[in-house]
Amino acid sequence: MTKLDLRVNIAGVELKNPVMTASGTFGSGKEYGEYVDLNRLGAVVVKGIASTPWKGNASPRVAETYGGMLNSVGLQNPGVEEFIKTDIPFLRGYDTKIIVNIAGRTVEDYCAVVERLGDADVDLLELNISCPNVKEGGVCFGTDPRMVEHVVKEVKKYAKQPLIVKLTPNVTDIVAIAKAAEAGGADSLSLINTLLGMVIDIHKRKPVLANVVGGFSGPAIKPVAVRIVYQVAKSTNLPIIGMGGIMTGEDAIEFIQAGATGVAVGTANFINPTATIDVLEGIEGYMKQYGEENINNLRGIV
Amino acid sequence: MTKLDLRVNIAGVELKNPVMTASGTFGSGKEYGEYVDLNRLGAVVVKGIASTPWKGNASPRVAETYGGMLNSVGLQNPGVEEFIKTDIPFLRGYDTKIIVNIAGRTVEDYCAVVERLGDADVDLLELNISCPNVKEGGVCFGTDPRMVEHVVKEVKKYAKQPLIVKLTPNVTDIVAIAKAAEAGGADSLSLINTLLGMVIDIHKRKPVLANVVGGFSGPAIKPVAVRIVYQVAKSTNLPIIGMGGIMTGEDAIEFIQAGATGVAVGTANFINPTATIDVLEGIEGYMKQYGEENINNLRGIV
Amino acid sequence: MKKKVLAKVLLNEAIAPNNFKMVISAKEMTVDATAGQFVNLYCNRGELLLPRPISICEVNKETGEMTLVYAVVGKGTKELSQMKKGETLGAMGPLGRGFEVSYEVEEHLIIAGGIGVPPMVELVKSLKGNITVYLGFRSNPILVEEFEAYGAVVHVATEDGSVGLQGNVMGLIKEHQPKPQMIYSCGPKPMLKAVADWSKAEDIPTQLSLEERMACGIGACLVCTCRTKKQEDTDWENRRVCKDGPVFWRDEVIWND
Amino acid sequence: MKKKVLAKVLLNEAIAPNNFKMVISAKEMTVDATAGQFVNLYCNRGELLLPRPISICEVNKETGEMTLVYAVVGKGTKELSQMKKGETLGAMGPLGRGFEVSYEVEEHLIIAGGIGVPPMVELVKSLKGNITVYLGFRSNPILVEEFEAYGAVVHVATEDGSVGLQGNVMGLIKEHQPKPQMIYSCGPKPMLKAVADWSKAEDIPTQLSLEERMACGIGACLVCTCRTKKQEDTDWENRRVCKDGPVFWRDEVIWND
Ligand SMILES: Cc1cc2nc3c(=O)[nH]c(=O)nc-3n(C[C@H](O)[C@H](O)[C@H](O)COP(=O)(O)OP(=O)(O)OC[C@H]3O[C@@H](n4cnc5c(N)ncnc54)[C@H](O)[C@@H]3O)c2cc1C
Ligand SMILES: Cc1cc2nc3c(=O)[nH]c(=O)nc-3n(C[C@H](O)[C@H](O)[C@H](O)COP(=O)(O)OP(=O)(O)OC[C@H]3O[C@@H](n4cnc5c(N)ncnc54)[C@H](O)[C@@H]3O)c2cc1C
Ligand SMILES: Cc1cc2nc3c(=O)[nH]c(=O)nc-3n(C[C@H](O)[C@H](O)[C@H](O)COP(=O)(O)O)c2cc1C
Ligand SMILES: Cc1cc2nc3c(=O)[nH]c(=O)nc-3n(C[C@H](O)[C@H](O)[C@H](O)COP(=O)(O)O)c2cc1C
Ligand code: FES
Ligand code: FES
Repeated sequence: MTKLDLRVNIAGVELKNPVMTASGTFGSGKEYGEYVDLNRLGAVVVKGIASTPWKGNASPRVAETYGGMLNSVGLQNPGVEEFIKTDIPFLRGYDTKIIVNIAGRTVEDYCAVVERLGDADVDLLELNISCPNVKEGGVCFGTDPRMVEHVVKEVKKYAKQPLIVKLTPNVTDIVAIAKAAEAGGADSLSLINTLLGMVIDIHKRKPVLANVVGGFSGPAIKPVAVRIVYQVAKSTNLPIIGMGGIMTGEDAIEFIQAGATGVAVGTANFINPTATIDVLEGIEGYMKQYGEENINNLRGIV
Repeated sequence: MTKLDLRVNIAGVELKNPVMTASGTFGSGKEYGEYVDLNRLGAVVVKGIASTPWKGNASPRVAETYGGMLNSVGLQNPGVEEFIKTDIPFLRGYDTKIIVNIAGRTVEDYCAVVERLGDADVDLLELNISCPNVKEGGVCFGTDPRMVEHVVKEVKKYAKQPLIVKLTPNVTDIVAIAKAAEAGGADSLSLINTLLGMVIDIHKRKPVLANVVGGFSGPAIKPVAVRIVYQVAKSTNLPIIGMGGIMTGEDAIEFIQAGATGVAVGTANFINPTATIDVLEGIEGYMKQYGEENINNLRGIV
Repeated sequence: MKKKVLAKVLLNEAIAPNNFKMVISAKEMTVDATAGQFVNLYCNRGELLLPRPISICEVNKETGEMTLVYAVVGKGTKELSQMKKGETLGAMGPLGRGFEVSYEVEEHLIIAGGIGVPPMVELVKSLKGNITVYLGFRSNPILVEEFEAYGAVVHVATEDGSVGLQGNVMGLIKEHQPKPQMIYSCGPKPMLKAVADWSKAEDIPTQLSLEERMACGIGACLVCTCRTKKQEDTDWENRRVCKDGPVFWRDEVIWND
Repeated sequence: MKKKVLAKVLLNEAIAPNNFKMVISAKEMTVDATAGQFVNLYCNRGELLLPRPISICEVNKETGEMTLVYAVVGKGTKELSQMKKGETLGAMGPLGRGFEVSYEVEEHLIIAGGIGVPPMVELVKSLKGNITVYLGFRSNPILVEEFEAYGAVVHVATEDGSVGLQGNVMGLIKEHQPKPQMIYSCGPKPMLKAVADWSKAEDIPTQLSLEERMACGIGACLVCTCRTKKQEDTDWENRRVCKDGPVFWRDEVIWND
């Protein structure tokens, strides 16, 4: 059998394979770099970066759930300057693409980060619009099509790299949101960010998370994520990075068959530090089993 | 220690304890009646009943997921006449409350069932507004506050029994929907119906469900359900029946502490046919452990 | 009250590649068990919630033992295959409507394929008269000796021709031209359909055991339905494979794909 | 490359009500291990995903064995307590920053409470000089003989007065009026806070081992942070208990509840 071709193209950027890290679960790669060869990853998606350092929420910031977890990190990050100084040089030491996840509390915040990254050596930008919009009473940017189109359009004005927009699943009509992002000029979509959940410690009679509610991730949420990738793939033309509960190569294949071009591994890293590589090898195993030579032939075949 | 008091009041109807069955998971009680003493349940919530018999969707109608399941039964039911003839007499043989879950494709459908049940010997009605509204292009009744207020208001005109409205979690702003139901005249809310999910069989390269997407239930979804019960309890005055992934008494206590008056056990029945009784005994165990004599004192204390 | 029980594993061993025989001890489950019924087996893993329906292969009401034969096809059956003697697993049954057994019938024909073969062992034990069994497999036959031990005449077909006739059960029918009074069949859908078409043409009463994905297993959730019709009806209805079946009369079944 | 390994359980037994000692064999994990570091243990249940951080109680680099002592407080530790000799479990480590050990210090005081006691055993083994250990328990003391065997002078307090002083470690401090050069402490937050207040008043350098809920355990996910400050700073920052700790200097820690 000839060599497997796992290359995928996200908005003009070619990745050696579809496997990436999900933002916020992999730091900027340094820590997991002690457990996996970062050269083997299609891309490293770094934690959310804001224009200035953010301290994030109080602890506890994590709660375990049945087959999943909640987090309320609150986008703690060292700010874009520190990121440019420390993390880009580190990652450029590896043969992998760099995708910068961007956090903001206002449209201006987002634009500031994107502008600052204009001459930085990174490959793609991922706009996390699950953040609360402080100017609109804290309602999440990603829940209103008009707000989505507006923020994407503004950010695009400053973006020198292709722009991935990462959507929240906590909406009535994900297709309307995806189309709004497309209309705003998004080059690609990341699906999905975390669901909104809560866990109560019935013995202490209070929420486990200091922040009360948190973002729900892990294998428990996979059916929601697959459904959203499928719906959006059928109704927009943008390349999709699929995520939400990917633990194995088979899970990744499920997202690809649903319509995803790339796949990101998040919570699974915490359970298995080599999850990214195991997912990659699982994808290869599936392709060999069915004699598929090109990963792109599996995309959206459902 | 004095006797535990587990009685709860849902919209004027007193239940001997808060434990009910989740609609659609317990038939009309006949089958599980061979495994559990129905006299011990606070109420039996029967499967969704429509004005005429519905055949439901094609099979396969079930898919297993990590810590949960999808179903696409599509509200198969024998219609309200058959229900009145067969199921009410059966259930009235037991000392438990009867709650009738109501399905419809139009506002008129719902009203017809409710009107027909006017002189039937049932205790409460549960309006399932997760059904697609055929007159509005199939968009789910429960996803738009105006539609919710309208359908509840219309149905209330015919309702002789108190009306519980059961909400879908697949919305951007559950509080707005809950308030709309309250404004329409709902006497109580059931939270939550299933999430929307999908599973692909990567070997057959097609969705597992004949219907492609299905309703996602089971312990995997509990953090979403608890979050919704908590949010709605903080923002409306209606008694809430909480459900979504309840497997044990501790899970039920979590919903009660989040603000639920009653709790319903669904998917857990499939894994453990005595789940309802085990949940009841688990609640009693918790109360004994902490010397709580009245279940109502635990409600909403988070 | 009926209940889910903890059954003890007495034996669990491979009888062919990927095929396992498990013997469990669970007196309550054997009392009313009849051929064609099934049991629910529960996996000991938190992420695999739903029960796995497995047909009763043999039941011994005196010892309270039940034999189950299963193929490893996914996570749940893999988990089952790793259980060891002495361990316990959750189980519930017997469930469903089994084969109808009439002592007036003297010539029986059993036609089974693949993992539809196991329930036919208990069926052979409960029938009186002359029993012929046609078995189809992809490759490695299972349970042939059991059928013979209980007095049936067995013919085997394998797709790769490694044992018996090369081909499938329809080939056996062609070869032997049987004229039974009653047919019992279990196996993959295309096989059932072919058997049904042939037996209808021959006008022989036929019982078919169907398979569908399940949740409750006891008739409460309606996820396991198949399309059926009453003998004379024009309209059809969705009936529960777990409760109204798994065994249906041929003329009840509507083949919709 | 570092990695998660499959560790073999050599021993797993109750040493007090609800308290278990587990000895695992996992050579790779012992090589660099130091006192105050921890390991991640993974439960063999699909619904319990996150690792359980457990302190290293003792490590034997020659045999590749590691001793862990844990209390059963929830589902994960319950699962761990049911593991049997010979079984394997996923484990990763050593993780985090342990206690700083200086050979210039001659008078050491270790103050630990409850399930904060285990990591102090390995600490005693790695210190030189005179070591005094104050241990507080609700009721049943654990590991006292181990401390004594490694040459420490041990004083015990129990809340119910069943063993040693009735009260807590602060009572032991009051009674003995210690004047050490270095303090090491691990245990419940109120205890740590009390120790910190006292040692600050006495101006004795103090290392505290903190606890926080974790996910990755290696510093990548930022869920395990605690508020800290740099010696002279007015502002504070959230630092990772799993990577920057679990051991911090007293003056780094900000007590925010
Ligand atoms: C009435 C009945 C009797 C059966 N008797 C036998 C038997 O005696 N021996 C045997 O090997 N198999 C039998 N089967 C099929 C057996 O139930 C499935 O092979 C098994 O459930 C697969 O589980 P899994 O976890 O390995 O597969 P997975 O694909 O991982 O299972 C995922 C889900 O799909 C369900 N599922 C998958 N395949 C089937 C199937 N073919 N039929 C029903 N549900 C399925 C599972 O129960 C589970 O809920 C029977 C099925 C039915 C309905
Ligand atoms: C650095 C460190 C070292 C530790 N060393 C020990 C030790 O040597 N012996 C010992 O008995 N315990 C120790 N603990 C506490 C131990 O990690 C928890 O008791 C254990 O994780 C509880 O798991 P569970 O599943 O039984 O409880 P559950 O409450 O069911 O766990 C649910 C989730 O919360 C987390 N969690 C619950 N309690 C704690 C806690 N106190 N600290 C951190 N996470 C928690 C669990 O890891 C899990 O993710 C240590 C904790 C840390 C952070
Ligand atoms: C601890 C943690 C932190 C996260 N931080 C971010 C973030 O900074 N930006 C972002 O867009 N998504 C963030 N996410 C969401 C993930 O990138 C991913 O979308 C989600 O977890 C679903 O994938 P998973 O189930 O594989 O984890 C975070 C998730 C976790 C668990
Ligand atoms: C097989 C199945 C059928 C259902 N049918 C109905 C129904 O007819 N009407 C309704 O309101 N909810 C229906 N539901 C939703 C449940 O009542 C419940 O809201 C949901 O399953 C969440 O609870 P659980 O996680 O405990 O199952 C059904 C759920 C399942 C699993
Ligand atoms: S599986 Fe529930 S009705 Fe058949
Ligand atoms: S647990 Fe992930 S950073 Fe500490």
